[in-house]
Amino acid sequence: MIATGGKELVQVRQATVRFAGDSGDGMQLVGGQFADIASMTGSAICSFPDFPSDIRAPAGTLGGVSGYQLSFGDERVTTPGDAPFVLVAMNPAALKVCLPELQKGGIIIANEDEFTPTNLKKAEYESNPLEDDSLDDYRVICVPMTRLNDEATAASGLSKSQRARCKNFFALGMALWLYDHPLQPLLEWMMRKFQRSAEVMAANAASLRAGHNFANTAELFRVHYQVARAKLPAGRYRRVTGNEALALGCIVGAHRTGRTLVYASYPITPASEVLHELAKHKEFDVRVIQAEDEIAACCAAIGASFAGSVGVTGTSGPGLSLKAEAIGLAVMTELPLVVLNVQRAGPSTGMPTKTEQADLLISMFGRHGESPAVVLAAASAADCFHMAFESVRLATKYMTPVLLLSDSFLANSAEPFRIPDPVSLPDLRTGWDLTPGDFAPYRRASQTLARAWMAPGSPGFEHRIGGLEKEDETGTVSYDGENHAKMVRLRAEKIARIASDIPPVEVVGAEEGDVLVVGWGSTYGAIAAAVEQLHQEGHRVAHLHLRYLNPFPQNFGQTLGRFSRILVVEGNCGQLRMMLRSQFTASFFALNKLDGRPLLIREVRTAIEELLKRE
Amino acid sequence: MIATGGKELVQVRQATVRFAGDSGDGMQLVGGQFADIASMTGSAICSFPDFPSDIRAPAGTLGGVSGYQLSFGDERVTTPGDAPFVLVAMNPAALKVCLPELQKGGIIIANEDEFTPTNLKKAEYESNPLEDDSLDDYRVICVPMTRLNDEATAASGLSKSQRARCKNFFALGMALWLYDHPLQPLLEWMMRKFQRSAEVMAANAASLRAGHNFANTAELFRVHYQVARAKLPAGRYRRVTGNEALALGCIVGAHRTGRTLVYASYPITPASEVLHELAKHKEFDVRVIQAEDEIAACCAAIGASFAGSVGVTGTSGPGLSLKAEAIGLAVMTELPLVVLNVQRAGPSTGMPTKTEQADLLISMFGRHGESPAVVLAAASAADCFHMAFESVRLATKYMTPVLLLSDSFLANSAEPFRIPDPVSLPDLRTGWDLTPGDFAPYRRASQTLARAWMAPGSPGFEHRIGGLEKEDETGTVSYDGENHAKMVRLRAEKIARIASDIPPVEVVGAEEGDVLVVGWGSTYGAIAAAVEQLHQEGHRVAHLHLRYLNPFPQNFGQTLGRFSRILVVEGNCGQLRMMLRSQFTASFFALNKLDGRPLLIREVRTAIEELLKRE
Amino acid sequence: MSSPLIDEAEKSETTGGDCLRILTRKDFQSPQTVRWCPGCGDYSILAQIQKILPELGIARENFVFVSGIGCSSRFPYYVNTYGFHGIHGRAPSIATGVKCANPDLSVWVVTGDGDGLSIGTNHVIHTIRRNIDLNILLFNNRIYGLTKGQYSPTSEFGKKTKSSPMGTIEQPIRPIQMALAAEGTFVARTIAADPNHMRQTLEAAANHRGTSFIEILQNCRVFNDRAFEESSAGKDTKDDRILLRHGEPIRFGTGGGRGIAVRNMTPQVVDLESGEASVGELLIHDAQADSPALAALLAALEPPEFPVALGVFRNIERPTYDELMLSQIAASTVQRGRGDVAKLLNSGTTWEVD
Amino acid sequence: MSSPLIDEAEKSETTGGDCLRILTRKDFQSPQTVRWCPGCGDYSILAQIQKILPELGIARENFVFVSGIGCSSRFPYYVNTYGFHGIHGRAPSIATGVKCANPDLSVWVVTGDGDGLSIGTNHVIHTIRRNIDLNILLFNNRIYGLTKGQYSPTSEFGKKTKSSPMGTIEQPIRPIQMALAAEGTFVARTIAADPNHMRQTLEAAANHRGTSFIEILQNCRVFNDRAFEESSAGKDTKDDRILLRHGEPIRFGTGGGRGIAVRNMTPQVVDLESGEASVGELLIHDAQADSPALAALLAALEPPEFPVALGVFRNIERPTYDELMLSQIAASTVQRGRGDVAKLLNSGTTWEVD
Ligand SMILES: Cc1ncc(C[n+]2csc(CCOP(=O)(O)OP(=O)(O)O)c2C)c(N)n1
Ligand SMILES: Cc1ncc(C[n+]2csc(CCOP(=O)(O)OP(=O)(O)O)c2C)c(N)n1
Ligand code: SF4
Ligand code: SF4
Ligand SMILES: [Mg+2]
Ligand SMILES: [Mg+2]
Repeated sequence: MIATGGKELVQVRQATVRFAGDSGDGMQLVGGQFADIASMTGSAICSFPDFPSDIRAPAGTLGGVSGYQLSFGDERVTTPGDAPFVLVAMNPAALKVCLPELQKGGIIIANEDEFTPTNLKKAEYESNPLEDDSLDDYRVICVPMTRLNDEATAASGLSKSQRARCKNFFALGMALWLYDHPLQPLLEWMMRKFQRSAEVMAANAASLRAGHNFANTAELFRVHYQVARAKLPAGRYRRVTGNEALALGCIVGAHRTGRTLVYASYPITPASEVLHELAKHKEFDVRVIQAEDEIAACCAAIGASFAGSVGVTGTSGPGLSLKAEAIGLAVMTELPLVVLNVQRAGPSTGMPTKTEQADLLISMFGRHGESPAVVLAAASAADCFHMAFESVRLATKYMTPVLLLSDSFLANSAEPFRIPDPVSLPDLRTGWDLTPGDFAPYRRASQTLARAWMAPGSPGFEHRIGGLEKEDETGTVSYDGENHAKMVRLRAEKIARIASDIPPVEVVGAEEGDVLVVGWGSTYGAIAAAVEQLHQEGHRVAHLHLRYLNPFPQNFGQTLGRFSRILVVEGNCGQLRMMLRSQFTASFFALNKLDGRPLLIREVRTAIEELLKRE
Repeated sequence: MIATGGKELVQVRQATVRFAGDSGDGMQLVGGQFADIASMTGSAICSFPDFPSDIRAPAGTLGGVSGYQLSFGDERVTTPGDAPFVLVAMNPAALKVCLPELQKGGIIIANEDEFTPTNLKKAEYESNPLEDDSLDDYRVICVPMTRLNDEATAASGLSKSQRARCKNFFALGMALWLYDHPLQPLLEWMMRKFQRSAEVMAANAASLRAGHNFANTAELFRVHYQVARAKLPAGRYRRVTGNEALALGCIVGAHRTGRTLVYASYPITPASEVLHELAKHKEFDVRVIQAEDEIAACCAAIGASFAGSVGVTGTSGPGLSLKAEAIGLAVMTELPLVVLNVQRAGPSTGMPTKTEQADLLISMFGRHGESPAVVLAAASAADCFHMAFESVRLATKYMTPVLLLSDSFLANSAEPFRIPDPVSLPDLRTGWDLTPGDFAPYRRASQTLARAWMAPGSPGFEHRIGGLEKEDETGTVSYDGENHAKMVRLRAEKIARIASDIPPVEVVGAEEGDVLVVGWGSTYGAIAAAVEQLHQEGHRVAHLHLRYLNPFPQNFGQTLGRFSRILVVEGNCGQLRMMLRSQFTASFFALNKLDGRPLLIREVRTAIEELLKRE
Repeated sequence: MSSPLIDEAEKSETTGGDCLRILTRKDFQSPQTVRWCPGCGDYSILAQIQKILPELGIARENFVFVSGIGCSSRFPYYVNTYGFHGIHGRAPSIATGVKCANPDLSVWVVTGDGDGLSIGTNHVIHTIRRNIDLNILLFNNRIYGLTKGQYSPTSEFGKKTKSSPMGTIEQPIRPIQMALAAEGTFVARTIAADPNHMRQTLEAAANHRGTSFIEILQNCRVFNDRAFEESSAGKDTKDDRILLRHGEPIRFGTGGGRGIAVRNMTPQVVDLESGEASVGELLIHDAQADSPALAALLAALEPPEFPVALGVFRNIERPTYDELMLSQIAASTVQRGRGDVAKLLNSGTTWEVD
Repeated sequence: MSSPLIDEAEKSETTGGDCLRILTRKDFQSPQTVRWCPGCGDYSILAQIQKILPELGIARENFVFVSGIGCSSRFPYYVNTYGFHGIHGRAPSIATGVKCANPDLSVWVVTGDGDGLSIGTNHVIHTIRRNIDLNILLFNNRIYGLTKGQYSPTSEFGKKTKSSPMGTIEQPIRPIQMALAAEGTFVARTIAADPNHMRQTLEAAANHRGTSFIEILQNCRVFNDRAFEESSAGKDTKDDRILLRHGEPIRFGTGGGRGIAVRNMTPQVVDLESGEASVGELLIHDAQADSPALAALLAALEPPEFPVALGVFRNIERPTYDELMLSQIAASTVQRGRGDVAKLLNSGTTWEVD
C-alpha cells in the first residue's frame, strides 16, 4: 500500500467493475469509456454488457436494468470476471439485479438519490436496502449523484432534464478515481464526441470532474486501487466486440483475396450488428443485401460467390436451421461461402439474448446427405477477426462452405485487439491460371482438390453447375452410382485435407499430465484463467482450445494421448465431446454450461479440481 | 427334377426375374402382377422397380428403360435379388441396360421383333446382340412377341395399336409358365380391372394365354421351375410398397388415437406417393394439405397437433433440411409431430431417383440448440406400416417430434405385408384426465415426462405456448438461466426414457461370437440374407437391425458387448457408426454403400468374410 | 366486492369456461404482464381485440391466436385464450393447421410487416388465396421493432435505419395490394391510433367467412416514431384520409368537399366545392366487386399526393378452404362409407398363408 | 465444310469467346442433350431464347442463367453460357447475388409455376419490388411436371390431379397480378405455342432495365396437356386473345371487331361491329401508367368470359437496385475515399503497447 493524496493506493493484479442502471442511464457508454481508458493505461481488459431482453422496459423496473461489466488488469484477464468487486448502482433495480453476483466484501457505489419509495417499489424492495442491514456483507458507499451532478452542471446552460442525463459521467468520474485512472483521455474523447454542442460537452466534462473530485475528497473512500499493467504483445491496439471483429475480418479477408465482399443477411439477434457494421463500409465496395429471409440471404451469398465475389452470410441459430438446404447447395456446387453463426440459447426461439454453444452439431451435420463443410469457432472477441479472415481464406482456397461459430457472449463482449498490419496478413488471391482448353468445371487442383473458380464474364469458360450430382471432372449431371460414390468421397477428402493447412493445436500449461481441458469458442477465457491458476499451483493440467472443429488439426489426436483425462468444457450438453468420442479413444469428462451465461473461471476450476481428486 | 408336360420341372428355393422394356411398355404392371401371383402361390417376394429419371425419355432409348425386378421363393427372400436369373427384354435398350446385372448362365427372353436397326441404333448397339456372339454366356430365347401378340389378339376388335399394348401380358404369360404359376388369379384380376371394356379384357387375356401356351409348347424352353414355398407366419397378406405402408400406418395409427389425421406435405420424389395415397382416403377424415413449401407443411402439421389432431408431414432430404427450424419449434412446444423422411441420394438435389441412407445425422442433430427428438427407421416395405404406427404412438404419448426414416428403395419396393387385425393393435388414446385446476401447460406426467395435450376448444384449459424458453410447469416465457438448464435436461430426459418403452434389440444368428452386423433401414434384407447364409455355413455371425435410433433400445450396448467385432453396414459414409463410437466402446468396422442402389447380399457377405479372415 | 369483473375472470381461470356465460373484456386479459415499450401502438390494438372478442358470441376456449416473431407477435401471450407464439414468418401456416384440424375454432393470426411481408410473405399469400377462414392482423410499423430498428419491406424508399445508413434502395411492398392480388375475400386497412375505426374494421373482419386480411398501421415509438403522422389521430385527419364506405362515392376533406375520380384508370383528387367536379363523377366504392381492380387502385393512394384510404377494400363471399375440405370428406364418406380400417388394410389383392 | 455454323460454335468452345465475333444461335446450344418429354412446350422457349441471345449485343460469357428445380429449371443446362441450376424456389435469390456481385452481367432466371409461385413466391416478389436488373421467365404449365403431376398454385380450381383426386379446393394464384402488385417495372405474358409473340416479348424484356417478369404459358404434354387450349397456336386464336399494344385501344377478334371497355372499374367485352360501342369508348392500353391498376385489370381477364391478354402489361423506368447500390458505393467512396484497410483497422480509439 502506498499512500497518495491522503488515501491509500492499493496494488492489485486485476479488478472487476460493473456499471448498472436503467436502460436510459447510459451505462454501456461509460462502461466502454472506462474500458478504453483502462486499456490505454496498460491493462488487459475484457467486458460484457447485459442488456434487458425487452426493447424498452418501463424505467426503474427490474426488467429495464442495463449493465456493463469489465475486468481489467494484467495479462491474465481473459473474461469479464466471475464476480464484480465494485458495483456502481444507479437505482434500486440495478442493485437488486446485480447484487447476487457481487463479491462478498465488495464495494457498492449507490446513487442514493434514486432510492425513493417509488423506485424501491418498482424494484420490488420492501424496505430501503441502503438503510436496513441487508448489505452488511458489502462496503456501501452512498452518493447523492443526482443532486451532485445537478449542481456540477448547473452552469452549462442545459435544461435540468438534459443535465440529468450527464450523471453517468459523474459515476464514471468516481470509478476512474477509484482505479487511479487519468481523466485526460476521456476529456479529449468528449471534445470529439460532442463537438457539435459545447454545452453538452461542458456539462458532461463538469460532471465527470465532479465525480472524480468527489471521490478524491469525500471521506467515503478510504483507499483506491492501482491495477497491474499487462504484458501484452507490443503493437497498436483498439477495443473490439466480437461482432465488430467479424465484420472487420470479412472486409479485410475479402480485400486480401482481391475480390468484392458481398454480405447477404437477414437481421437476427445477436448477429444483426455484423450487418449494421458492414452496411457502414460502402467505401470498401462492400455490397450488403438485407434479404427477405435467411434462405434468400444464403442463396444470394452463393450466387455472389458463383459470380466471383466473396459471398458471406450471417445469422444466429434459427437462421442457421433455415440455411441448411442452401449450404448443401454450396457443398455440391463447391463454391466458397462463409456462414457466420452467432449462437444464442436454443432450441427454437429459445432465449434470444442469452449465450450458448449448442450449434456445433448442426454446423457439422445439419444438412441432408453426406455434406461435409469446414467448421471453425472464434475463441474471443478479437479472435473473431482472425477466424473471419481464416474463413475467407479456407472458403476461397478450397471452394467450400465454412461455418464460423461465434456466440452472444463474444458478439457483445469487448477486448483489446492488436491491430495487424494488413500487408502482413496472407495474400488470399487464388490463382486459377487456366486456358479454356484446360478447364473443366470439376477438374481439381491436385493438392487442395479444389475445383477452379471461373466466374461469369470469363470468355471461353462458360459452364453450368447445380445441385444435382456431378460427373467427376466434366461436372455434367450424372446419375451413375460409381461416380456418385467417388464424388461423395472426393468432397469428404477435400475437407479432410485442410487439416494440413491449419495451425496445429497448442497446449498451454503442462506438456503432459493428469487433466487436459479441451474447449472451443467463447469458453476460452474462463478455461485459460482456471487452468493457469491450477497449473501455477503445481497441478499437471493444461488447456487446449480448438478453433478448427472440422477438420481437427493433424496433431490433435496425438496431443490428447498425452493426458490421462480429458475434460471437455462447453456450453451445451456435450456436442464436442460426442465428436471426440466418435474419433478418439481417451477418458473423456464433461463440464456443460447451460444457463445462458458466460462460463465462470471458478466453474472450470471446480470441475478440474474434482477430476484431480478422483482416482 | 420332375418331368411334367414333356418339360422338366426343376425345384429351386428362390428365383429372381426382371421385366424390362420401354417406359410405355407396362413393365411395372406385369411385374406387380407376377409378384402377386407368386405371393398367392406361397412365395415370399421382394421387388424393386427401376424407373428412368427423365419424365418421358424418347421411346426405345437407354434413358427410357423401365425395369421391375423381383425375387420370390422361400422365406429367405428379403431383397429383390442381387442378380436376376431371368431377364425379359422387350427391346434392345432394355437388354443393354439390364445385361450387366444378369447372372452368368441366366436366361434372356428377348422380343426379337423389336431388335430392328432403328431400335438397335437408339440403344447404341453396333450390331444385333441376338445375332452376334456377345450373349454366349447366357441362354437366349428369342420370341417374336410383337407378332405373336398381334395374332393372338386379332379377334378382340381393338385397333392394331391398342392391341400392341397388350404384349406385356404375352411376356407375363411366358414368365408364369416358366415358374409354373397358374393363370387363373390373373384372369380374375383382369375381369375386375378391365370391367369397363370387354375388348381390352379379351385382348389382354388372349395375349396372356398365348404367351403361356407358347412357352409351354415351343421347343425353346427345355425346363421350367418350381420355387419353394415360404414358411411365412399364418395370416392374410397383401403386397405393399414402402410408401403405401407409410400412408396406411399413419391412417391406422391416427385411428387408434381416436383423433383426426392431418397430413401436410409438399411434393418431392420419392415421398410424393404418400401424399397421393393419403389424398385418396378422405372417408377416414384424413385432412391432406398440399402446402406451398416444406416449411409451411411442417408448421401446418404442428398447428394441427396443437389443435388436437395427429399432425404428420412427409418429405425427402431437401425438404427435411427446410423443416429443421419448424421441427425445433415442435421440440420446444412439446407437441406431437411425425416427420416422414423418404431418403434419396444427396447432398443437395443429388440423385433424386436413387436411394441412400445419409439423413441419419441431420435427423439427430439438424436443428440449432439442444433439440432432441425421436428417430426411427423402417427396415422393409411392410415394416413402414409398423414404424409409421409406432411413430404416431411415440409422438402422441411423449409429446415429441418423431422422425421416421425410409428411403427410395423401400418407398418403391414391394413385399408381402401380413395384415394386422386393427383391434389387435395397441390403443393409442392418450388420457389426460385433468381438471382445469390441475392443469399447467408444462406440468409433466411423472413417468413419461410428457406434458398434457389440451387442445383449443377445451374450456378452462386456455394457455399459450411458443418457441421461447418455457418456465418449468407454468410454461410462461422464462429467461432464467437455471430454469433453462433444467428444461434442456428435461427435454433430453424425456426422449431418453423412451428407451424403456420400445422393444429390445434382437440378434439373429449366433448369440455371441465373432461378427455382429449392425444395420438400420433398408439394408435389412441384404444383411439378413448374408448373415443367415454365413451362419448356416457355421460362422459365429449375427445380425442386429436397429429400428429405433434415438433413443437406442436399452439392451443395445450390452448386446454389442457379446461380439468381438461389430460391422456397421449403411448407405452413407458411416453415420450410425459415428453415433455408436460416441456411445459404446467396441471394435467397429464399416461397410458403406454409396452408389445409389440397394445393397446386395454378396456385398455384405464379402465384407463379413473379410472380417472373419482378419486376425 | 369492489371489482366484480376481476373476480369473474379469476373464477374462469380456475373453474373452466362456461360457453353460456357472458364474456367480458377482462376475460381476455391474460395474467402475463404486457411488455411492449411505453407508447407502443400495439397496446391500442390489444385493447380493441379484447373488447370485440367477448361480443362475437364465441366461447373463450374456441379462440386461437397464432403469431410469428416480432414485437407484434408477442400478442397471443396477452390474450387469455389459446395462443401459439410460432416461429418467424410461419404463423399463417401454423394457423392453417389449426383451422384444418378443427374448423370450429375462431383463428386469428397476428403478424408484423417483417414477419408477414418479409420472411412470411409466401404463407400470407397462399393462405389468402386458399381463403382459409381465419383473420390475419398485420401490424405495420414499417420497421423491424424486435431486432431494434432495421428497415422492413414496408419502409419508405430512402429510409435511413441501422441497416441502411445511406437510405434504403428498395421500393416498399404494399400490403393491401398484395392481398388483393391474391384475391383476398376480405381486405381492409385501419390504424391503431383510431380505436373506433379499428374496432369497426376488426368486427367486420371477424364476421367475414374466409381469410380476412387487415393491415393495421401501428406506431413504433422507439424505432420509427410518427411513421403514419399524416394519418394519425392527433391532428385534423379529414384531409388526409378517405374512409371507405361500400356503395358510396369516395369523398374526403372537411365536409366531404373533395373526392376521387378516375380518368382512364388514373385516379385524381377533385375539388367538389370549387365545382371542379360533381359528385356524380366520383368513384363509387364497391367492396363487393368481382374484380379486385378498383380496390387495388384505392390501395395504391398514398400521401403526400393522395389521402390514405382506410376501411374495407374488398369483402366478398367465396367458399372457404376448410368448408370445401370438409365437404370433400363428407362426399367421400357418403360415397364409400365411413372409413373402416380393416377394410382399408384388406383392400387390393390379398391372400391367406396358413 | 458443310456446316460452318457448327464449326464456329466448336471453335468458340475451345479458344474462348471473342466479344466482337458475331454470335449465332448455335453458340448458345450447349453440348448437353435436351431431356424434356417429346412435345413439351419448353423446347419452343429454348429455341426462342437461343435465337434472341446472339442479337442482344452482349458477349456470350456475360450471360448467366439461373434456375430452381422443375422441368423448366433444367433450362440452364441447355444454354451454352454460364448457368446455375439452383435449389427449389431460390433462383431469384441466387440471381440477386450474381447481379449484385457483377452488375455487368445479363442475368436470366428460369422458374416454373411451382418453383416460382409456390415455394419461391416470396423471392420472386421481393426481387421484383427491389427492381434488380434481371429477367424472370416463369414457365407456367399449371402443374408440377418434374414430380409427376400434382396440382400447382396456378392449377384451375377443381382440377383433379394425383394430389387432388377430388379436385383442388384452392383459388389459383395469378402470376401477372402478383407481379403487378409488387409494382414490377416490366410485366408481360406470352405463350410458348406462339414463337413470334414470345420472341418479341422476350426481346422487350431483355431490353428493359430493372426486373422483367414474363409469364410464359407452356404446355406440359404429359401431365397437363392442352391447359391453354383456348389460346394455343393451333386453332383460330383471334377471338380468344388480346394482343396488348401500348397506346392503342384494346381490340380483338377477327378484324378487331370487339374490344374491352370499362364501366366503374368493371371490364366488359363490347362489340364494335354491332355498334354496341365505339372505338372511343375502348380502354386504351397504357403500359407506362404510373399506377399498375389498369394493367392489373387486364391481367385478370380470363377465359371463358374474356379473352386472355398477351403482351406487355407494364413497362416503366425506375432506378434499379444494382444501380442504386453502386451509386451508394460511389458516393461513399467520394465522401470517405477508397477504403483503406489500415485506416479502417486503426479507426476509433487506439493505443500503443510496447
Ligand atoms: C428465423 C428468424 N429470423 C430472424 C429472426 C429475428 N427477428 C425477430 S423479429 C424480426 C422482425 C420483426 O419485425 P416485424 O415483423 O415488423 O415485427 P415488429 O417487431 O416490428 O412488431 C426478426 C428479423 C428470428 N427470430 N427468426
Ligand atoms: C426443397 C424441395 N422441395 C420439393 C422438391 C421437389 N420438386 C422438384 S420440382 C417441383 C415442382 C416443379 O414444378 P414447376 O416449378 O411448376 O416446374 P415444372 O416441372 O412444371 O416445369 C417439386 C415440388 C425439391 N426438389 N426440393
Ligand atoms: S420496439 Fe416499437 S414496436 Fe416494439 S414494442 Fe417498442 S414501440 Fe412497440
Ligand atoms: S413433364 Fe411436362 S413439363 Fe416436364 S418435360 Fe414432360 S411435358 Fe415438359
Ligand atoms: Mg414491424
Ligand atoms: Mg409447372
